Amino acid sequence: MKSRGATIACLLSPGLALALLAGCGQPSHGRQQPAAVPAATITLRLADEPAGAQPTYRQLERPAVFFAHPAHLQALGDKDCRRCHAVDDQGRFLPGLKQLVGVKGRRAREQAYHRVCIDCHRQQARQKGKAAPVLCGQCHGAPPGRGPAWSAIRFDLSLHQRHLLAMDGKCERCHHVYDEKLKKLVWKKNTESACRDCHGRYRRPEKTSLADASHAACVGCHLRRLAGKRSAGPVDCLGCHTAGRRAGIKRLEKPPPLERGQAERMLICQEGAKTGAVFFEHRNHETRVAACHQCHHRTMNKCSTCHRRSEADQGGGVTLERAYHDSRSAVSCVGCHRRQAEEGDCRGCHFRLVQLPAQHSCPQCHQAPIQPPSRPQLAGTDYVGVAVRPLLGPLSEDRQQLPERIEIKVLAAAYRPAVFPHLKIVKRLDEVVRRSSLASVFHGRVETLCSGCHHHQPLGARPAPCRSCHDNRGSRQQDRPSLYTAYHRQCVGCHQQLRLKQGCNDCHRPAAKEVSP
Amino acid sequence: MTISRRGFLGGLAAGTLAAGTAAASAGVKKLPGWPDSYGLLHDTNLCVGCRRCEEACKRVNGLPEPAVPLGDESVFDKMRRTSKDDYTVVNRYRRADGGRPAVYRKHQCMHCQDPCCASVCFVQAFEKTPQGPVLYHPERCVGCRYCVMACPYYALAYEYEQVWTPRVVRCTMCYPRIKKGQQPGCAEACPMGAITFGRRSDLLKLARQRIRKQPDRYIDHIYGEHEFGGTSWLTIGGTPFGELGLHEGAVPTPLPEIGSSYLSVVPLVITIYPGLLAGFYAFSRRREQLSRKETREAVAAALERARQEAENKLQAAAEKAKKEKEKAVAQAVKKAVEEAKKQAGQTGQEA
Amino acid sequence: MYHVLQEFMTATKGMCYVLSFGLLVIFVPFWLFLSEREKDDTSLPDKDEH
Amino acid sequence: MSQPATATGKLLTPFNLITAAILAVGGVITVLRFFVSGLAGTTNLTDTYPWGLWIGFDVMSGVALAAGGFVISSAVYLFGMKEYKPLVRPAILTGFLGYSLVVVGLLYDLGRWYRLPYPFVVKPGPTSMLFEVGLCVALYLTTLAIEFSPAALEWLGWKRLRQLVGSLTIALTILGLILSTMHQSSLGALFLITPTKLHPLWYSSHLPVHFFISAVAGGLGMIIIESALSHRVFHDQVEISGERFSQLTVGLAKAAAVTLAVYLAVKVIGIAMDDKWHWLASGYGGWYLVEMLGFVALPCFLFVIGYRERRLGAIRVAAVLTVLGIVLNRLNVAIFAFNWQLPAAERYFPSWMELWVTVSIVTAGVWIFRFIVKRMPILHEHPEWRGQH
Repeated sequence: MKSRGATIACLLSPGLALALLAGCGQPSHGRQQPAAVPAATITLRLADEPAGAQPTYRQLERPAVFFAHPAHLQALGDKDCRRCHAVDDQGRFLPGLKQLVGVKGRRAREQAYHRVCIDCHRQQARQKGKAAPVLCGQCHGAPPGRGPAWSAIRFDLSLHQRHLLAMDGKCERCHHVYDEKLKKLVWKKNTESACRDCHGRYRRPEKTSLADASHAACVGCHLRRLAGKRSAGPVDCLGCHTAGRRAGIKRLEKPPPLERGQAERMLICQEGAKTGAVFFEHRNHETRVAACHQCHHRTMNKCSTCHRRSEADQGGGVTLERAYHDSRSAVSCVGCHRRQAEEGDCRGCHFRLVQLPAQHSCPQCHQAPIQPPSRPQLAGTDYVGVAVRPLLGPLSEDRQQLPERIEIKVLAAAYRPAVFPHLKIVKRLDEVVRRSSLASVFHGRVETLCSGCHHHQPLGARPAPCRSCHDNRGSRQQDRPSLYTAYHRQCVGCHQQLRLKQGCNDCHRPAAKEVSP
Repeated sequence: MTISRRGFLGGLAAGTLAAGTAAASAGVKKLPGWPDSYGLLHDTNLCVGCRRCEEACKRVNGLPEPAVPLGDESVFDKMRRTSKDDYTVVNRYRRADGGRPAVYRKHQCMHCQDPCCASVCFVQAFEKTPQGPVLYHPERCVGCRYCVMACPYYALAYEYEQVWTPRVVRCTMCYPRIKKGQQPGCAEACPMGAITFGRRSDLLKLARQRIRKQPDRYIDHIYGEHEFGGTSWLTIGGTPFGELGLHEGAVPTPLPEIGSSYLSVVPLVITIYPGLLAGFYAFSRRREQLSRKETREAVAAALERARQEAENKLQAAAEKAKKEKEKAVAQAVKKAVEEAKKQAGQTGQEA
Repeated sequence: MYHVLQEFMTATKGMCYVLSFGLLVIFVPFWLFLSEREKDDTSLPDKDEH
Repeated sequence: MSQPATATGKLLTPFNLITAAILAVGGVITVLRFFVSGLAGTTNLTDTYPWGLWIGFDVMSGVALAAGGFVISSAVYLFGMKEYKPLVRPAILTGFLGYSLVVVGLLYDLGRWYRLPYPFVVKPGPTSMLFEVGLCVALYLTTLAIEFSPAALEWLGWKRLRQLVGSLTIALTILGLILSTMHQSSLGALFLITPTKLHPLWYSSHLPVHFFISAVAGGLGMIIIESALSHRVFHDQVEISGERFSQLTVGLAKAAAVTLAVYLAVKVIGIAMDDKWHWLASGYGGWYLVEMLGFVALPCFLFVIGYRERRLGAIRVAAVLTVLGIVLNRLNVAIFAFNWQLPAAERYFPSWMELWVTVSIVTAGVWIFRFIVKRMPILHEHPEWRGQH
């Protein structure tokens, strides 16, 4: 008997040790790159942690649980959200477990989670014999499962308009502000703002987080409408948070601009500015952006509310000048314009032009007098008096005198001269620019069409030949390519960006053989 | 000399410490590599996959024409590697999609700063020259192909079909041309200027300059500056290097150092084993001798005991014999006396 | 104390210490099991016999 | 001496015919390899897989399985386990033949085989692990030759020389142990430089230690198999009684069990050291577990059972499993887990000619072993030299 016991101990002990190690240790995939969490999987967090952070709470303890929502729906077999979730007296949907509503503090929430989850799992196991996890490692550290990737839903103009129509044009159904005196949420006309302007990423004592607020309002309303047998938006995770399902949401072709009492046109000018003020066609921009917060990134206020001429705190340290001109920002004027220039056919030239805005483009915006009129906001009539900015004029007759074709003979030894259809390309550029109003404005002078190739030269000057800078050797110190390289980079680079032909023989024809029979 | 004991000990400790740090600094010192060595910079943002470099490489090295002619896009359908006929290959790592053009990378021997091939060769057939290229000496190559095995970049190839004189073949960084003051063939041929030849230190500056100028288009990293101790071929671009078939996040330690740390144990084995094993031998021999001696003694003791016993037995027997003899004598005497008495009595009666 | 231990276990090398001691401990029953019957067995080769 | 008569008399046995056929085809392939079409015509080697079966099996497995020689001779001569003396000579012979055939296999693989001595005579490359392996193998082969020579000298009857070699035994044994420790580990160290190519489960900075310990286990397994076969095939040569022979086998089983247990433990440490647990859940992890459980843990268990219960059958099965496990391990490191990231199309599988050459080399080894055992005092002691070193 003793020997049998020893046998078993002997055989089991390594296995046991391994099992214990595997069970106790942090699962190793937790230490790797955090896996992509699918849309229907909710990362259960005990407190407000940055969403992008590694889902562990207190470095040394167990990783957060990835909660697979669809799996639970399937296991429970009913579609009643109220089994787990609560709806408050105003019909708002309260995201998260109903047993955890109002439970504060990490420890308390942790215990509540454990109690609710494990109790239910045990019950399931008892009643239906289903293998619901009850051990720590079965939930903590289990991979997030598979499914379509999560992405945020963008409440763009089209979606906004559809909701507005469904609400009979009543903004107050969604928009609200907190009235200090009345101690309640009220609607004030023309103060409507994006949810995120007030509801931040994290829960605060006086404000719910953006996620909680939007789920409460959106899902709650969708549920109510469904209950009333009316058309409603999605109530499940995937409906809003996967690109595939969102693509199925109906879109309005041309949503009208939103009315919030804003001026159609305005003059942007600053006290003591040294450059001309800017006439800004607000209405013109409204329909070209996805939503207001593409520019009004924090509040619906005007830029100068936060951004000041000096680096004030409220603008995040960004001065007003940079707020307009930072070419790397997604919300600045120049930044947005630059992004437009890197899309589509504009790429052919602009992928190489890294120093935007080009100097000659300043007056395209700054065209009003330096000393602005007293009222910064102009009525439509005032605006008429201001000089209309020049749009791209037609290619004039003398422009037609541009060389039609140029023969490039750099590789004369191996190839016949390459024919460069100069005029054809100029006409094509002209056509591309004319198609876009933005491009028409910034290419106000015809010469700007030339500077994509004839770079580093004063605008309008007769272009110097490439050879004058690009010699046969090039300069490594200045990173200036040789003529041979410069031609290829210029031509092939553009062709590459525009997906045009790039083969050697598309431009070059091999030199004729000496003797042909 | 009156040094307090404490002072003396303190001085000693300081001396040991100083010696310790000196030793440590000797152990962690690293040679910076050849200062003026040449290198090449490949800019994957500029490369358009025209394969002119392949063609030039073949021309310069006298290799057969490309198997797939230049301009035939189908060559990119599968990843190619260097071979005996291609010292360099251009692969496409990302197809053009949306507005983004395709991404290509030229592959060839990287000419490591501390080359694996050189460290693993048991006849030193590879040599890192001060000019940068890693050279191969076929005249002493035995053909074990450990170098091909060890190369982390899969850059070396072997002439398997050669029956008598197979060689390891790979990019030579056009060493003969460099010595003549020319550029390597590929750098000269590249129409896009995606390959730049120059001193490695200059190329690093150039690469940084490009990254600084266009931070949106370049990843702020020069592949080959530090990877596995650095390489003479440098790569920059806007695609994560892991996607370009390079070892993203590679350690800055040269791989040969793993081997050298292992080989440092070898002399220890040679020095420790004989003494240790001789000790074991002496121990087991001694044990054997002892047991043999014990056996001998035990045998002797047993013999002695046997002899003693025999003697005792003999003695006892002798004594017994003696006693019996005495007894017999006494009995005989007694008998004789009685007989005499009897006779005397008879005679007395008769008388 | 609990946290010190936890931190030790979380570190890979710390885990290795524990693991190697664990293996050492496992070796004891292994050895005992292996040589359990040696005592009552006389069929093993004797040392000084050749 | 009636051997010549029996040898010629039984020349046409099935065994002889089959092996002769194998060797004949092997000879043709040899000509092809060395003189006609080179490596390209005979092997499936590529630039990605410069090492194939001839290195993975003939060299790496061959060296590991020939480790029995040094294990047994050190046990007997250095650690005083005299009772195993009858196994020393067969083990040394196996080792000597094994290493000789390793060199033969290596010659097949080397591109310029005729330059084999170059590392020692032209330009030594001391930074190379392969140099270390080559040097040790060359020296160890010499050592084995001298260690083996008493048998030949006794057979030839050269008494003075035999006496001289006999007096060197201890020194030779120590030298053999040093050289074996070094090159068995260095074979593992060959792969230290390929962390990017070898699968993480097999790659470890402890590779040299893994190789050394597994070679000891493999050597023990090989001795058990080889002595069992010899006992059956050459029973007329064997001196010791069947009972005594089983006792020795059982003793070896204990050593093998402990060695395998240690090997398993060291492997577990290797996994833990670099935190590679999660790899076990992958496809390669399954293959790794097959190697570890099926060919290390299982034979270890069988050895334990065999030792406890005195079951020769279990011990022999365990020995076969151990040997297969070592071969599998070497092939995994050199071939299967090497370049594991590459697509299947670029993976290597040996050509039939490579396999045939390998089989021929093994066959040749068996032939030579048989030849020597039938003539020289290997399985029995020479009457004049009874009880000597």
